[in-house]
Amino acid sequence: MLVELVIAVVMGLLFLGIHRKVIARIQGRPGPPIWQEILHTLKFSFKETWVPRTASTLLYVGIIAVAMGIWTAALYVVLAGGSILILFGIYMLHKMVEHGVGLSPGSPYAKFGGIRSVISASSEIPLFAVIGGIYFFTGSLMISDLVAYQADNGPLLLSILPAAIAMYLVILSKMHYGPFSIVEAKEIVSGYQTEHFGVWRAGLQIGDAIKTFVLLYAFVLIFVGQLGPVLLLVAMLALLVSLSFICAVSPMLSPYDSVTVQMVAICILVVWLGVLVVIG
Amino acid sequence: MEKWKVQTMTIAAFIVVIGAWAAGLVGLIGQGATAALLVVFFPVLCLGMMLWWTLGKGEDDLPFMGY
Amino acid sequence: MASAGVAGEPFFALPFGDIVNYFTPYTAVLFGFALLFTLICILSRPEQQLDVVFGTDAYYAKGVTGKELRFRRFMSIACGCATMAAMVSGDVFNFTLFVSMVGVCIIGIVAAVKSRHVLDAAYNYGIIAIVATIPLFGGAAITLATTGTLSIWELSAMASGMPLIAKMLIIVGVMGEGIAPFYAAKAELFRAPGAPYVIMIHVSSLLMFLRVVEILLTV
Amino acid sequence: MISGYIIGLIVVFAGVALTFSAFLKERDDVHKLILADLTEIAGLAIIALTATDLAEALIIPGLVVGISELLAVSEIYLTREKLFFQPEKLFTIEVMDSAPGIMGAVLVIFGIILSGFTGGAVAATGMIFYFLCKGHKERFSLVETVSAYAWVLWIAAFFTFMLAPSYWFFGVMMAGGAILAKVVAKMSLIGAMRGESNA
Repeated sequence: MLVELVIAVVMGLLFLGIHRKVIARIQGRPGPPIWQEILHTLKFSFKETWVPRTASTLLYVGIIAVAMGIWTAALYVVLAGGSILILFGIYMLHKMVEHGVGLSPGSPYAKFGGIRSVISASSEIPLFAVIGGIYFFTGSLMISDLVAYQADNGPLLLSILPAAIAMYLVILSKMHYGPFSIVEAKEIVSGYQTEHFGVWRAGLQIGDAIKTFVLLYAFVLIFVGQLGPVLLLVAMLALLVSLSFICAVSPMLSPYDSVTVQMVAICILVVWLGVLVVIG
Repeated sequence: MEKWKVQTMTIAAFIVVIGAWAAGLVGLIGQGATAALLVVFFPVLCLGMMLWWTLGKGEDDLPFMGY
Repeated sequence: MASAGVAGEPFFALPFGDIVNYFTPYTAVLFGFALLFTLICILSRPEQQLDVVFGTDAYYAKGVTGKELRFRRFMSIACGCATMAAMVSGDVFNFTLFVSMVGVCIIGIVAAVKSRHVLDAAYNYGIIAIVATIPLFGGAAITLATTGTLSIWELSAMASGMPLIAKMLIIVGVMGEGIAPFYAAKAELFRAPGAPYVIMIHVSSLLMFLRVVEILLTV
Repeated sequence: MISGYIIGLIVVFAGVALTFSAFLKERDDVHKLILADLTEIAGLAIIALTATDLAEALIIPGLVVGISELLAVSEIYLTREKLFFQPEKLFTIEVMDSAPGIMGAVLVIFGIILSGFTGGAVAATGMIFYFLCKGHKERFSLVETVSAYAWVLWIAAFFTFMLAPSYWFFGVMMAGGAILAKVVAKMSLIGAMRGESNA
């Protein structure tokens, strides 16, 4: 468990580095080396650190531990083949991390990031299309059951493509530099993370790393099935590169457009679910 | 928070994390218990390790208010 | 136990007659999260919100002090307790009651803020929250009338389970208490200073939503 | 039976639809609040349609939550509109000077005869009427004390049921009397609290 956790942190940071590298190459820049995010995290953890005078101290510090803790729990759920309902619950609880990080320091920029994270709540709704679709098809939400189901019936990716697309959208809306990442847009400095510097930012980076790893891993497990270590890594990398590609070629949407696009996606998914229920 | 408190907390968290992992490996405690302990103490350990060197270096200050 | 495929095997149950409060891994995670934020509300002092005086370099801090602080802390703790209760409740009607109680507490958390903007948003939210109690109670009552029980365990064991109309009513009610299309007013509530208390607003309604998904998949 | 239930549901939902259409037209905030309360009553009606003993037990918590939501929202309205001052005299009619004592007494006695929740509500109406006419200074601590003791009696009655079931009749009478006193005390406080310095 501990070994997997450390692997998840390192691999997640590496994935984030690859993400930046791919975006840079697509945009014709050299980009940072792929281990840059690991170096970042190390660098941040040696920086001068304090708590802003206006901050709500316990929340300011505690929310970092929450960020790492919930994704550690998510990693365990995926490894143990637990319920994807828990996994998605944790994904939505991550929203609270954004609010807490944004609202605790008292900075107006961070606060804007937090408020934007409230209005982008629509990015979570496709999850329920995923859950609904999977439950409808397989009759179970346990990852272990899903893996067994796919071993018998072939990958779910082909049979319930809309659900896969929905989950893909969900992961996309949490990637850095993506079209939906309005919570960390540059016009509000660094969004909700503006006032978390030094060690606090390093902690957020670790949480982010586990999050990236868990989401990619969960996508592969849920929609492709159990693979060997090498194939698994290849699948996760392919998924990541496709996400990076979308992030590289699409502009960041304005908050209003971002919500609108997600709403349209939700409507399409709801119609699909309705059709499923009617036909089934 | 004073330095010695953070350092004590870090060492305690380190012992718990390693202990939970080892106990989980040899089967003293269940998988769920290992996971629960790790979820609580791994973040403490991470923050504590990073704060080990840097704590108390800076004065607290107002947030960033623009360029 | 029919819900084992949804939220994992329950590992602790506390029966009161036919109504069983239970912890599955899923509800335990949600319960722990609510407990954590309630503790933060109890222990943390609120943040002071900094604001730039428009058009100048000056800035000022909006603090939360004295009576207002005590009231808001109390309301957010009450909100946390109601959330925790809703997380472990094994009874549809109790769940809807706690959901509407969370609605009351959310109004209470921002009621003491002296900002017309925030009060406006809170008023609109309150009206929606009151109206949302009809589908909530209606859903529970229709369940009772058609199946004769409100216990989630018994409903999940039944072949027919909860009627579809009741399910839809309950989900509409929970949405009205503050998620998805009705969150616009809540984004405005977030502009009030006093971080841990304000965050409780969203923690509670998010957890409600996560729980209702589990309930509706189970029954 | 089920068809009657469905007819009832249809009627209630038609009522809800009516209030919603009123909602769409209404612009005034206070009126919106009142309409919201009306819809709340429709919610209670749906519970009442179940028409079992359990439904009766469900209505009371529903009512309590509804009232507290209404109080919270109206409190926000008062803060927002800065309505902190009580009007001098709400309204005066002749009967309020001549008859409060006898009316109050009749209602309270009738309530005691009815006993239980219903009796509590009737008796409380008598109390409210009395307080409304005669003023209500310095009586809260007494009413609160009565309410608290009634609560203790009620709990004691429940313990009687659980520990000594053979004394059930004693328990029933104690619970009925206590709930009567409690409902009377609480309801007579509702209208009277606002604007007092010790409220």
